[in-house]
Amino acid sequence: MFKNPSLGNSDSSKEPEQTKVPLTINLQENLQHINNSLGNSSDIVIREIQIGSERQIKAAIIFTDGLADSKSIQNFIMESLMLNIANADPNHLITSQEDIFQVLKDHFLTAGDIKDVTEWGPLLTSLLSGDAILLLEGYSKGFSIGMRGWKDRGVTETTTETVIRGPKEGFTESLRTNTALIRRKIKDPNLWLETKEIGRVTKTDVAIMYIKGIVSDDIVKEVHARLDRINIDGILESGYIEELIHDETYTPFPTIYHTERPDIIAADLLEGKVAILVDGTPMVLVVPIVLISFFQAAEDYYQRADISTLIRILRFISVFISLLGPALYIAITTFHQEMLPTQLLINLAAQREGVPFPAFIEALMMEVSFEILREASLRLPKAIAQSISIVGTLVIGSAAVEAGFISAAMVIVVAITAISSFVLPAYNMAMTIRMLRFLMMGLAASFGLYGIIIGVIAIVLHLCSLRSFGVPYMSPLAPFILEDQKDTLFRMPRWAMFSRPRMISKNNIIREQSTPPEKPQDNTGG
Amino acid sequence: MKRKGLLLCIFIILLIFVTGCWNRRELNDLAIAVGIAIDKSGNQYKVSAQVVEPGEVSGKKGGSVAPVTLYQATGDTILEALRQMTTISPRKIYLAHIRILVLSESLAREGIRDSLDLMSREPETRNDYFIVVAKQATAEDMLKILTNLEKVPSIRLFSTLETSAKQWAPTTTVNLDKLISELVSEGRHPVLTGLNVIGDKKIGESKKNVETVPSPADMQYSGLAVFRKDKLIGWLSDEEGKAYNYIDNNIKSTVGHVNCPDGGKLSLKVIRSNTKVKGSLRDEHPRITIEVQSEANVGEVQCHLDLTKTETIAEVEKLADRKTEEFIEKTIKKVQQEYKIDIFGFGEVIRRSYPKAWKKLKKNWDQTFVNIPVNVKVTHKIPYLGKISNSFLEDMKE
Amino acid sequence: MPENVKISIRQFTVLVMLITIGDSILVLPSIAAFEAKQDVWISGLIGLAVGLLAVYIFSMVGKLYPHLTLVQSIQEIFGKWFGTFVSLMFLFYTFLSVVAHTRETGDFVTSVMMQETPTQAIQILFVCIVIMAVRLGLEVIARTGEIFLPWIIFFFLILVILLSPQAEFEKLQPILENGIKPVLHGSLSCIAFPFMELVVFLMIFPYVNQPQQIRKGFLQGVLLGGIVLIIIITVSILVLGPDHTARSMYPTYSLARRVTVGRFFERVEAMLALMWTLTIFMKVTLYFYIFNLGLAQLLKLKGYRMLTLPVGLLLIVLTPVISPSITYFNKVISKYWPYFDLTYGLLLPLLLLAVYFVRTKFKRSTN
Amino acid sequence: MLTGMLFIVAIIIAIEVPPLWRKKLKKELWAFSLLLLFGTILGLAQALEFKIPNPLDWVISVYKPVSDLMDVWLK
Repeated sequence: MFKNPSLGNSDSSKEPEQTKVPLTINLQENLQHINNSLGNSSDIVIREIQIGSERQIKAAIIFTDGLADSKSIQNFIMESLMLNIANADPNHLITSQEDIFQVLKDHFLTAGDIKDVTEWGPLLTSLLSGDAILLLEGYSKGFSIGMRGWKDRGVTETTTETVIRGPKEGFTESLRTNTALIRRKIKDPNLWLETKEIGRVTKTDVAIMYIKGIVSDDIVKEVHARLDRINIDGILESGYIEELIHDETYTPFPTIYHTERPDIIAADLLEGKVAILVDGTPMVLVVPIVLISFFQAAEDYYQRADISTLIRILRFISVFISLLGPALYIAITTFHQEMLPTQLLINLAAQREGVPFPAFIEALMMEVSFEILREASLRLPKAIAQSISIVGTLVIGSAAVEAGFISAAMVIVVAITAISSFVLPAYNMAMTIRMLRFLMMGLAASFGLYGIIIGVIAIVLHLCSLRSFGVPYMSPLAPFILEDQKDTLFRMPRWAMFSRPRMISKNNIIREQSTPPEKPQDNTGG
Repeated sequence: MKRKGLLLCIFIILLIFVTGCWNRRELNDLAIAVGIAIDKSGNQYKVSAQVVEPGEVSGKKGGSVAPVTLYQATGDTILEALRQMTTISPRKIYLAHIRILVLSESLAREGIRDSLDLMSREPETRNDYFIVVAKQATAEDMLKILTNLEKVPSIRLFSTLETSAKQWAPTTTVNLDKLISELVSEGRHPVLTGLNVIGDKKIGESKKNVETVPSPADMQYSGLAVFRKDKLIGWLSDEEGKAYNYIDNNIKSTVGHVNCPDGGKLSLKVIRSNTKVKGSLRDEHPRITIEVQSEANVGEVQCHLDLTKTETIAEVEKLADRKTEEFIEKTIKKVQQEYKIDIFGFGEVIRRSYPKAWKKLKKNWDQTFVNIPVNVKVTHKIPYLGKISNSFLEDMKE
Repeated sequence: MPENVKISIRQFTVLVMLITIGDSILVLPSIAAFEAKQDVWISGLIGLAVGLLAVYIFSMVGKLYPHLTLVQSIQEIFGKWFGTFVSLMFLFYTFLSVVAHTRETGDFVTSVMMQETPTQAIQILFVCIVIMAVRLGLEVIARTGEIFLPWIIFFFLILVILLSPQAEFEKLQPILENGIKPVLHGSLSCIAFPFMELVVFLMIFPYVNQPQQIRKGFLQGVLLGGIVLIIIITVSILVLGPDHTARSMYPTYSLARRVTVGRFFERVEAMLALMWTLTIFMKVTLYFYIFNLGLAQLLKLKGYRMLTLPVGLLLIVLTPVISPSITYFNKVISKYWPYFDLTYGLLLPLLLLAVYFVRTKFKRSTN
Repeated sequence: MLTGMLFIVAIIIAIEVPPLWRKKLKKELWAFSLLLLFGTILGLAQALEFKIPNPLDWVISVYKPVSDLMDVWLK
C-alpha cells in the first residue's frame, strides 16, 4: 500500500554523480569546482596560500566554518605551512622535484589525522564533516586533515531517564563523545567499534559497538546485513534506523531498545548485546532485546537485590493496572456487577446516578482527555506544563464530577491508570501499553471479562510470536530458561547472577565466579 | 500476508464494536434488590423485592427519601411475578445482591420446594444470602420496616443473623446450598431461622421509625422452623435452637449460665466448641453418641464461689457439662416425640459409617429416629476467668 | 512437510499438562460424579492409572516412525487406501472434538456469565484467536502454553487453598457405598476425557527436539495434569458434596463461588472461571492445529495455513448444528463421547501396533 | 446473518487467495476452495433454516449399542 513503487535506482543514481570524479591538477579549477558543487555556500572558507621556501607552490586550505576548529587550523596547518616551512632545515626544503605531499605529511603538518583524497566524493564528504582540505597546485590529490571541532552540548545529566542512584551522565549528539563515554566504562580491547555511513544525502555516521567474544557472531552479522540493506536519503535520528531494521513492523511492541544512558549501554554490551550509535542523537539503540528488558531499570542493578525485586514487582503490577485498569472497571460495572461487594455496588451506583453516558464512553472520554493533557504538557515549557496539569487534573476532573458528566470512581480509575503508566522506565513501552489499553477497553465494553481474557490471550500470542534479531521476545519466560529467571521477575543478589542471558550470548555465558559474601569469623567471644 | 492479518484484526475489532453489548447494563439501569419476600396469595405467589435507593444509602446526600423501596407483584410463578415488577419499577430487578430471602410461614407450611428452584436455577443469583421464615406473619411485612444503624434493612437482617449466630447461637445461618443439600438428603430434614416483627408495624414502615429512640418497630430473630422435607411443621424455641446448633457443630461462641450450688448464677462464655456425632449399630439397631467439647471462660459471677481453687473450677465445669447435656437431651426428646423427624442428620451419620445397614434403615428412617437412643456427653474446659479472679462480691460484706 | 519447527521437551510437557487439564477441569467432576457419587476420586485415580498406561502405548506408537506424524504413519502402516480412510476418520474425530469443545466454551461463558449474549458471538471471538494462534504456528502455541501455565497453576492453587477450610471429609464417606461398579462407570469418563484425547499428540511427536525423551516428558505431563484433575474432583466432593457436584453443570464454577475470605475477597468466580478458558483455549488450539496439519499432510499440501480460515468458518457453522439443546449435548458428551474417545485413543494405537508387528514379522519371515 | 456470512467469506477469499494465486499453488487453492465452499453452503443452509444433519447423531448411532451394553453391565 505504502511501499515505494519504484524501488529502482532512478533517483538514487543522480546524487552520487561526483563520487568517482578525480581531482584535476589545476588548483583554480579545483576551487572552482568546490564552489560550484557547494553553490558558493557562505560557510565554506577557502584560504589560498603559497608555501615552500621560496613560496613557489600555490596551495589552498578549505574548511567549513563552524564545523572545523579554526584555531587548530591556524595553529597546526597555516602556521606550519606558512612559517615553519620558510624557516625549515634546508634538507627538507621543498623543491618542486619531490613529492611534496609526502614531505608535508612527514615533516610539516602537525595534525594527527591526515588522509589522502583523490576523488570529489570523499573530499566533499570530509569537508562537510568538518575536516580541513589542503589542495596544492599541480597535484590531482589533496589532504583531508582531521580538524573537526564544533559547538557541542557537552555531556550533561539525562533528562528522560533519571535515577536516584547511579551515574547521571547521558549521551550527547556527537558520535565521538558517545563512543568515548562507553569506552570509559569498558576498557577491554575486545570492545570493538565498526562505523558505517548511512544515508545518501546526510551521510550519517552509524557505529556498531559490541564486545567480541561475548556477543554472538550471528547477531553481529545480522546487524551488519540489516544496516547494509538500508537505502535512504537521510538518517536524522536513531528512530530512522530502528524502523528500518526491526523484525516486525505490524506490532505495537518495540523490538529495539533505546537509551541515552552510557551505563545501560555498557551493561547491555556486557550481556552480549550490540549497540548501534547514530551521529546526531543521544539515543543509542540496543539489539537484540526481550520484553523483560523494558521492565528493568538501570537502578535495579545499583540498589540492593531485595529493593530492586520489590520495585520490579511494583512495575509489573502497574503495567497490569495501566493495561487493564479501565477495562476491568468497565467490565465489572457493566457486565459483572455480581462481583462487587454489595456496599461497594451501592456506592458506585449512587455515583453513577444521573451520569448520562455509558461507562465505556465515560472511560473513553476521560482517557482521551488525559492523553491530550499528557501530550500538551509534554510540548509546553516546563513552567506552563505544571499549571496545565493542575488545571487538567484538579479543575477539569472535579468540575466534571460536580457537573455530573463523570462519576467520581471513573476519575479515580483513570488517574491511577495514568500514574501507573509512568512507572515503566521505557517510554516507548508505556506508549504501547496505552494503545493496547484502548483495545482492551473496547473488548471489555462489548464482551466483559470474557473480552478481556480474549484480548490478553491475543496479546500473549502476539508477544510469543515476536522475535528481536532472532531472539524470542518473551524469553526467558517462553521458551522458559531456568537459569535466566534470576533477572526476570526477581532480581537475585549480585553473586547469584553468574551467567549471561542464554538466548542472547550463546557462547561465553559465564559472567562471574564470586561467592556470596561470608560473615567474618566472630572472634571476640562476645 | 502481514498486512492482511492487520486487516483481519481491524475487521474483527469493528465486528466486536458493531455487534457487542448484548449483556451490557449500566449501574444506573439496575434496581439492586437486596431482599426478596415470597408470600402465597391463593394459588399465586406474591413476591416483594426490597430495592436500594443508592443515592440515599451512600453517605453524603441522604435526605427525605427512604433508603429502600419495595416492589410487589403477584404471579403464577415467581419469575413471572419478578418480571411483572417492571410494570411498576423503571429498572430491571437485579438479583445478584440479594442478602436475605424471607418465606412466609403459610408458604412454608405448604412447601418451599417450588420457590427454591428459581433461586438455584437463575444464573444471576448467588448462594451467599440467608433464608429465613417469617414467623406468624407475612413475609412482605419483614421487608417493610425501616431500620437504624444500617440503612438498608436487608443488609441489616443479614448481618444481624450472622452476628447472632456467631455470638448467641440459637439462630442458624442457612444459605441455599445448605438448604438444598438437606432437602435432598435422605437422612436429614432442614431447619430455618424464624423472623418476626416486634413493636408497631405501622410506624415501622415510615421514616419515623428511625427518628426516635428506641425504634418503635424492629425485627427480631427467634426460634428455628422445623421442616419435614420442604414443609414447615413446627418451631423450636431459642434454647432448643441452641441445642440444635450444638449437635450440628455450629457453635462459634455463645453464653450459658449454671446455677451455683448455693444459689445465684454464674454465666460462661463459650469461646470454642466442637461436636462429634458418632453412630453405632447394635443388632441392627442404630445408636447415636454425641460428644461435645467446649472451652468456656467465666463471664459473670453472681454467687459466692472461690474461683482461685482448682476444685471449684472443676465443679463449675461439671455443672456446665450437666446443664448442657440436659438441654441437648431434652431437645432431642422433644423432636423425637413431637415432630418425629430427623433434623439433626443422625441418618447421615449412620449412612456414612454403615452404608450397608443404611440401605435397609433408610426406608422408614423417621420411625427409627423416634426411638433411637442418644447418648450425650459434654465436657467443658474453663481456661480463663476474665479480668478478675474472684468476684468482688466475695469481699463485699453485707 | 508443512511445518519445520521444533519445540523443546519442556514445552511438550507443558502442552501435555495443559491439554490434560483442558476442558476436563470444568465438566469432568460433574460427569464422573453422576455415576460414581462420593467415590469419584477413586474413579479419578483409576483414570490416571489407565491414562498413564495409554500414554505409554502412545509413545510406543510414536517410536515406530519417529519422523512421521500420526496421519503419515497410519498411511505407512495401513497402506494407501485403508490408511487414507483411517486418517480421514481420525481427522473427523479431531474436527468433531474441536467443534464440541468450542461449543462447550460458548455454553460455559454464556450460561454462567453472559446469558443474553448469543453463543455464536462468543464462539466467533474464540475461534478468531484460535485461528490466530494456529496461523502463528506450533512454536508460538507452545510458548503461549509456557506463559499461561504458571497462571493456571497459581489460580488453581488459590482456589484449592481458599476452599480448604470448607472441606468436610465426611462427605467422602461411605466409601464404595454401591460397590465398585458405579466407580468403574465413572472412571470411564475419567479415562476418556483427559487422557484418551491425548492421542492427538502423536501428530506432534516429530516436532519435539529430543525424541528420546518424549516418553518421560509425556508421562510427566500426564501425571501432573492428572493430579490437578484428581485434586479438583476431590475438592468438589469435599466442598460441594456428591449430589451438588453431579447436579451442577460446571462444579468447578460452583466451587469458585464458594470462595470467601473474611467477607472482602469473595465473588471472584468470574475471574477464576476465565482462567479455565485458558486451558480450553489451549486444547481447542492444539486440536485445531492438528486437524489442519493432518489435513494438509493427507492432501500433501505445502503448508496448512490457508486451510485455517475455511476450517474456522466450518467450525462456526457447525457449532450450533451439533447441539440443538444443552440436554442433548450433555447426554452425548457424558454417554457416548467416552467411547468415541476410546476408539481413537485406545483401539487405534493398539491396532497400529498390532498391524506393524504382524507386518514386520511377515516381512522378516519372507526375507 | 446471510450478508454477514457472505461478507466473512469475501474477507477470507481476499486474505488467502491472492498469495496462493501468486505462488501458483494449484492444489492448495483447490483444497482451500472446496473447504470454503463446503463451509459456505452449510452456513447458507443454516441461515436459510434448512435442516443440516448433525454429525453427533452418527456418533450416537455407532456407539449406542456399546453404551447401552456398558450401562447394563455396570449397573
